[in-house]
Amino acid sequence: MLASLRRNPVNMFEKLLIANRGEIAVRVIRAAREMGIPTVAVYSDCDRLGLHVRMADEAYRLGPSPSTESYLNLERIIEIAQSSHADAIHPGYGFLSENPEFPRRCLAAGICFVGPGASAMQRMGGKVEARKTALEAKVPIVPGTEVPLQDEEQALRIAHQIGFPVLIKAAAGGGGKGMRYVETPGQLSSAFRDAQSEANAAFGDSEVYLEKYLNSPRHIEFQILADRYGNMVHLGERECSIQRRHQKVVEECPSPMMTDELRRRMGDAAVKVASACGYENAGTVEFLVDSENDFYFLEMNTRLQVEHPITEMVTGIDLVKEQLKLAWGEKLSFGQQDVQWQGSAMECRIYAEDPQNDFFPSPGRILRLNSPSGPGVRDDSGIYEGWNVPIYYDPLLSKLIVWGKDRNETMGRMKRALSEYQISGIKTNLPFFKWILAQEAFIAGRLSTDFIERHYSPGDSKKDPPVLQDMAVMAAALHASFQGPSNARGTKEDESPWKLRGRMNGMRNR
Amino acid sequence: MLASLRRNPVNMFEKLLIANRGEIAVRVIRAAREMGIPTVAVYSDCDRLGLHVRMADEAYRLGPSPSTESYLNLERIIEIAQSSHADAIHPGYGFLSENPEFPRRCLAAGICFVGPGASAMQRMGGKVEARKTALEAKVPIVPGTEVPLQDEEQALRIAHQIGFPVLIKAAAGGGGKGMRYVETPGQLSSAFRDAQSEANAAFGDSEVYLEKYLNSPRHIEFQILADRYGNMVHLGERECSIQRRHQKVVEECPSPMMTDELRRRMGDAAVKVASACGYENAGTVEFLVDSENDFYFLEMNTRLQVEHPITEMVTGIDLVKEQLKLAWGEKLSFGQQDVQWQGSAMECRIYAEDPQNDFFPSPGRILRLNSPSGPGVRDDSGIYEGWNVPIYYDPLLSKLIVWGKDRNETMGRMKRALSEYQISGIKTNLPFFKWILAQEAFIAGRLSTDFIERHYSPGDSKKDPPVLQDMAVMAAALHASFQGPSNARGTKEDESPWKLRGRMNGMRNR
Amino acid sequence: MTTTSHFKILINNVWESISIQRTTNLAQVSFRERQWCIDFGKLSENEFSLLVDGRSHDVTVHRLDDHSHVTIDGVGFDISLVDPKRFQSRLMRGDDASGPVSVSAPMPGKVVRLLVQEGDSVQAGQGVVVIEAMKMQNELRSPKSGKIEEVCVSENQAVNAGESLLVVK
Amino acid sequence: MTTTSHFKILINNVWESISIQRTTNLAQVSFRERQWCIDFGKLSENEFSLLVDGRSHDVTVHRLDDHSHVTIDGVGFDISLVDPKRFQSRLMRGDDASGPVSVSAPMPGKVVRLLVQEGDSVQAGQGVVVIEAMKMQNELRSPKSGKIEEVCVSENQAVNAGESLLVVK
Repeated sequence: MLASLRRNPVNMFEKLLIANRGEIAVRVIRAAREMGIPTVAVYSDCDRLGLHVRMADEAYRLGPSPSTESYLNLERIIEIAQSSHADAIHPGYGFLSENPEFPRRCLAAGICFVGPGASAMQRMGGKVEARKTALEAKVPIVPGTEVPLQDEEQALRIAHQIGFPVLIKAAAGGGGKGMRYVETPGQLSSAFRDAQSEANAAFGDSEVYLEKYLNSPRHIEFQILADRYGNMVHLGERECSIQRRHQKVVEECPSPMMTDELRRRMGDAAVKVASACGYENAGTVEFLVDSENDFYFLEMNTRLQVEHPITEMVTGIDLVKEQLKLAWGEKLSFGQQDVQWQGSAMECRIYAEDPQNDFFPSPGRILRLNSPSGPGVRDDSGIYEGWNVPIYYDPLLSKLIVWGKDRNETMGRMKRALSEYQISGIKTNLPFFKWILAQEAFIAGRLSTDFIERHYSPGDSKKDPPVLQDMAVMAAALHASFQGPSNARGTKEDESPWKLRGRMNGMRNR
Repeated sequence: MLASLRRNPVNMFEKLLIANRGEIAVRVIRAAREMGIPTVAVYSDCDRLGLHVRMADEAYRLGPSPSTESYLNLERIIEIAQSSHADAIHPGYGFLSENPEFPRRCLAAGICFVGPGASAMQRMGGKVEARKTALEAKVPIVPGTEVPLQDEEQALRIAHQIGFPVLIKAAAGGGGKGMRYVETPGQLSSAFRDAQSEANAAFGDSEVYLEKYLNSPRHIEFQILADRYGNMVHLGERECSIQRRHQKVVEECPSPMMTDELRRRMGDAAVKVASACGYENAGTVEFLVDSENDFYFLEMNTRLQVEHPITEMVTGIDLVKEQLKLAWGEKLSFGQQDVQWQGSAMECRIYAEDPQNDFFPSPGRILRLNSPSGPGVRDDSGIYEGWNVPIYYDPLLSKLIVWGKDRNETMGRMKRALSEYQISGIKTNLPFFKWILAQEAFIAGRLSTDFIERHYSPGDSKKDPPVLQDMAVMAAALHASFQGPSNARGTKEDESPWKLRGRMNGMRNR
Repeated sequence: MTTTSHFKILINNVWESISIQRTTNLAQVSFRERQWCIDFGKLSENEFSLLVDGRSHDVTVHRLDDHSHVTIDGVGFDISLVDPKRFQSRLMRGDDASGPVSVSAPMPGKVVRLLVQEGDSVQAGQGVVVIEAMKMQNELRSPKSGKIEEVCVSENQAVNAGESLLVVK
Repeated sequence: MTTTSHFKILINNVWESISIQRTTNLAQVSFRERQWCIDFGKLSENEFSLLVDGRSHDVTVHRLDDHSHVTIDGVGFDISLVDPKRFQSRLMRGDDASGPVSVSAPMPGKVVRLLVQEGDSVQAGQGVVVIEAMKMQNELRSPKSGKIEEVCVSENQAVNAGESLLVVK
């Protein structure tokens, strides 16, 4: 098969450009390489030595480091695709991935965009219109506005109608950016302005809308796959209730609350919503589920999700390869009844951030990296030892994904894998995951989107066993005994992160 | 569940000692850690900084580096288990794992041995007696001697009876050690002596026997699991036909030649052989399969196999955890009808050896290590960057295992993973695997134990694309341009492997 | 060859003494009226494998001046460690936090919103300024209770890493 | 800042010239009557990321004296590279393999069997001695055709790394 593939190259793309960076660019390169498709990376100045540049077959410069001048520069990306003879572009997630102009420009340039068409993207990508589409498809939605908010007064009026607390959300949003929780009328004004400004910075679009805030809901989403011939399947749910700053940090499937019957109903609803706009390729329909197990359409993400690997682990389906085959024009090679779920999977998103200091970002050089491996462990990483995590982008370093035959094995394996993961030089949220996995509520599967707010306080991820502290003290002395007097040393590489730490003291509240 | 496990520690071992080193010790530590069992590592002098020592909860010195004074020192191992209060010992593979004295001494010391009982081990571990057992269980065996050989004359006589070519094999053997291929009567004498000497060095037992050499057979083995209550299942086959120096280097499952019907028949035969000796815990029954798909019992390995992970990948069953549960006295938690096989898995054994020079071992310091990861990739490794591969033991560095939904995806993924694997400072057989995966016969699944002898010549794994050579030359110049004059440098770490290389020139035949 | 070293270590605001006598793979440590015997191996300049009473610990140490950051079995510790000579001069210099303290930008970014004005009273831990960096808005807090002595920046201003944003007295 | 260097490189038994003019991230290389422009980044002392005409290559280089071992995209190359000064002295010294060559032990082990005796004629590549190391028996071969001038060891003898086992003339 492989040999014949090579002899008959016309049955797949000749070259794929990945319009993204970090772990997702690496993920797409891996899928393409496994299919024998050469890859083109693009990079900003600070990403010249990024892992995706090192791993791709070709790499071309986009521009300066700020994303507006690089990964958001659509013209430049199309230009590079053309000059490098790439006949397809994968957008990854974030950046331009949900901008309908992207598929439109690709179409005009004769390049295949690996994702939905512009019209479906426009309709589902705009959160407000997506809510309308869901309503029309008779899928319940969270109460709120069906049009973008004009101004603060309108926001306040509607908030009073549907009742506090409410959420203000970016119409173009995703990933928790441009989202604000408003508990009382007095908080609305500043939240409205912050959300607008963050939305503008993240998506170049300051439109926001308003939704009722459900009390301790679960976030449960469904992966769908659709070909251009009207065939569509769902690949089951992912529960993403564990969030900090409205951004997912732990995801798992199956959801501990799911039943076969509810999965069938929610899966049907997801397919209905996606069908309503003629959706094609991979997408995700997000729902909130309340304590009565009633579900509400939240939004649709018209691209690959960060957390797609857990679905891959339980279904055995490589979603990126499916995306490429669907974009090439292949028919879905399986039907809904062929989709089987085996065991349980969980993902932890490893961020460069300080869990003891409000998850504040912590960029800098990675001095030492030990990644976990072994049975059931997958590390989708965008970093390497020596890499300097830049300040310009989302601080996601890698995704640690594990599979187990049931949730109990998965949790034990995740704890084991976390204990093997070592990243030094920058702060990460690794200790935070160890804390989560020790919580009774988490172990029992009692999850909700306010789990962290309800259960976590900054000191929690830092409980030092006293004997370990003694060991640490002795290790420090042992290390010092190998050096000269303490003022005679300090290499350049050592300095940068620690100086930064020093400067951050003003922000600490230990 | 986890929480209740913690509250009720009496339902599993209190502490597990692993009487082994390298990747398999790490593998067992991982399983134990996932189950919440504290671990004890043991080490020889050159393994003080071994990965298994670093990863275990506790670690104790066995003795000097030679295995006879460390990993084969049964008394010392029992002593450490007792003083560290370990209530179970996992033997791994190799070393003492198939020595019936080991379970016997454990029993006497009140420690649980994670493996079969001494009598089953004795009966199946001795290759000659195992053949008798198989015959009694009405399972066909390869023609040959049913008693150990007395001397060369007897060997020659029997070889003439069953016809050349023949194999001389260590009665206590395994892993290709103490095995010699004899094509003509003239070769028999030196092969007989070499096999005896190697058997003695490897197993402390110089007994050898003789088997007819089948022409281009496949090596297909079945994994079995048995509890102490008479329940036994097989977990399907592994094809291990790709061998160099009679040692497996690539394994996969399912076998490309397997049918459901043959799997059922061979699986039944495997269970019959193991039942015949009252086998308990995990074991493997090996067969040779000839071109007519007739199969012959070869031997039984009364321990965990190196290649066990591929079975784990397709069944979802963690074999080490099952071993621990069975040793604890649990009943098998599933029956034969519950065993399902999903997709395809393949393993490459990464050795410190030179594929261009007869697979000659290449110990030394690992200067740079980049391990592959991402979808479907598992790396069971015993090394890390900076580790000095010792000269005293088997040169296995790690096992690269991949899973795919079918053999085609598995091969594409393996090639991708191999392209990511970088080990510098020592020679490895990584280029050799790239060669194997490019062979038409391999891609077509036409495997046999003489595959490498038939298809491989040393230059094959070293085809340099000319443009890459130009790049390499320019890279060398670029690197040199950052240094002073060429005689002014050379760090200590750089030196050792390269000096060694220099000395090896006398052995090269390029 | 045996090397002997003495250090002062700050634990719960008390300076304690630690002395260490070592060869290349064994160390005798006196600390808190206890003797420890450590079997150690150097993995690299900043990494050690320790065996203490049979327990295995993997340790990474990064040191800058008097500050050592130790990661042991994945848990991080910040340790103040000085040699006795520097300890003397440090005691004489006197390190305390009663003077004005500035809140500075941890990385390049933009001031999104000022939450306080000059002259305001603040509590330790109270949010004082919101900056945007790495595509996230982050609230910086006052390191101590006191009065805002100076606000050095205005809203929407771009700031560099380390730049002083405001001063609390 | 621009640095210029010149080297001689041995390719297929011919010494060729290579010159390289570089800044900290761009190099102009003249080699085999071609000009190459390399966009490079240093990952560490011995590792580079290269972009040449858009193609991305990851390279590791370890150098000892005139010998550089280069791994590029996972493929290894042994390259002889000298600067012009050393090249002169090397030419004058004359390096050839017509004299006696010894077969030495690549690592500590035990001589299992001698396959030749003093005075035997051997072909290049012919097995001459079997040693056991890392639990495997390994046959060492003659590096050239000639006569066995000397056998320095006997069967069952333990040998150290680098120890001469026999000499072929």
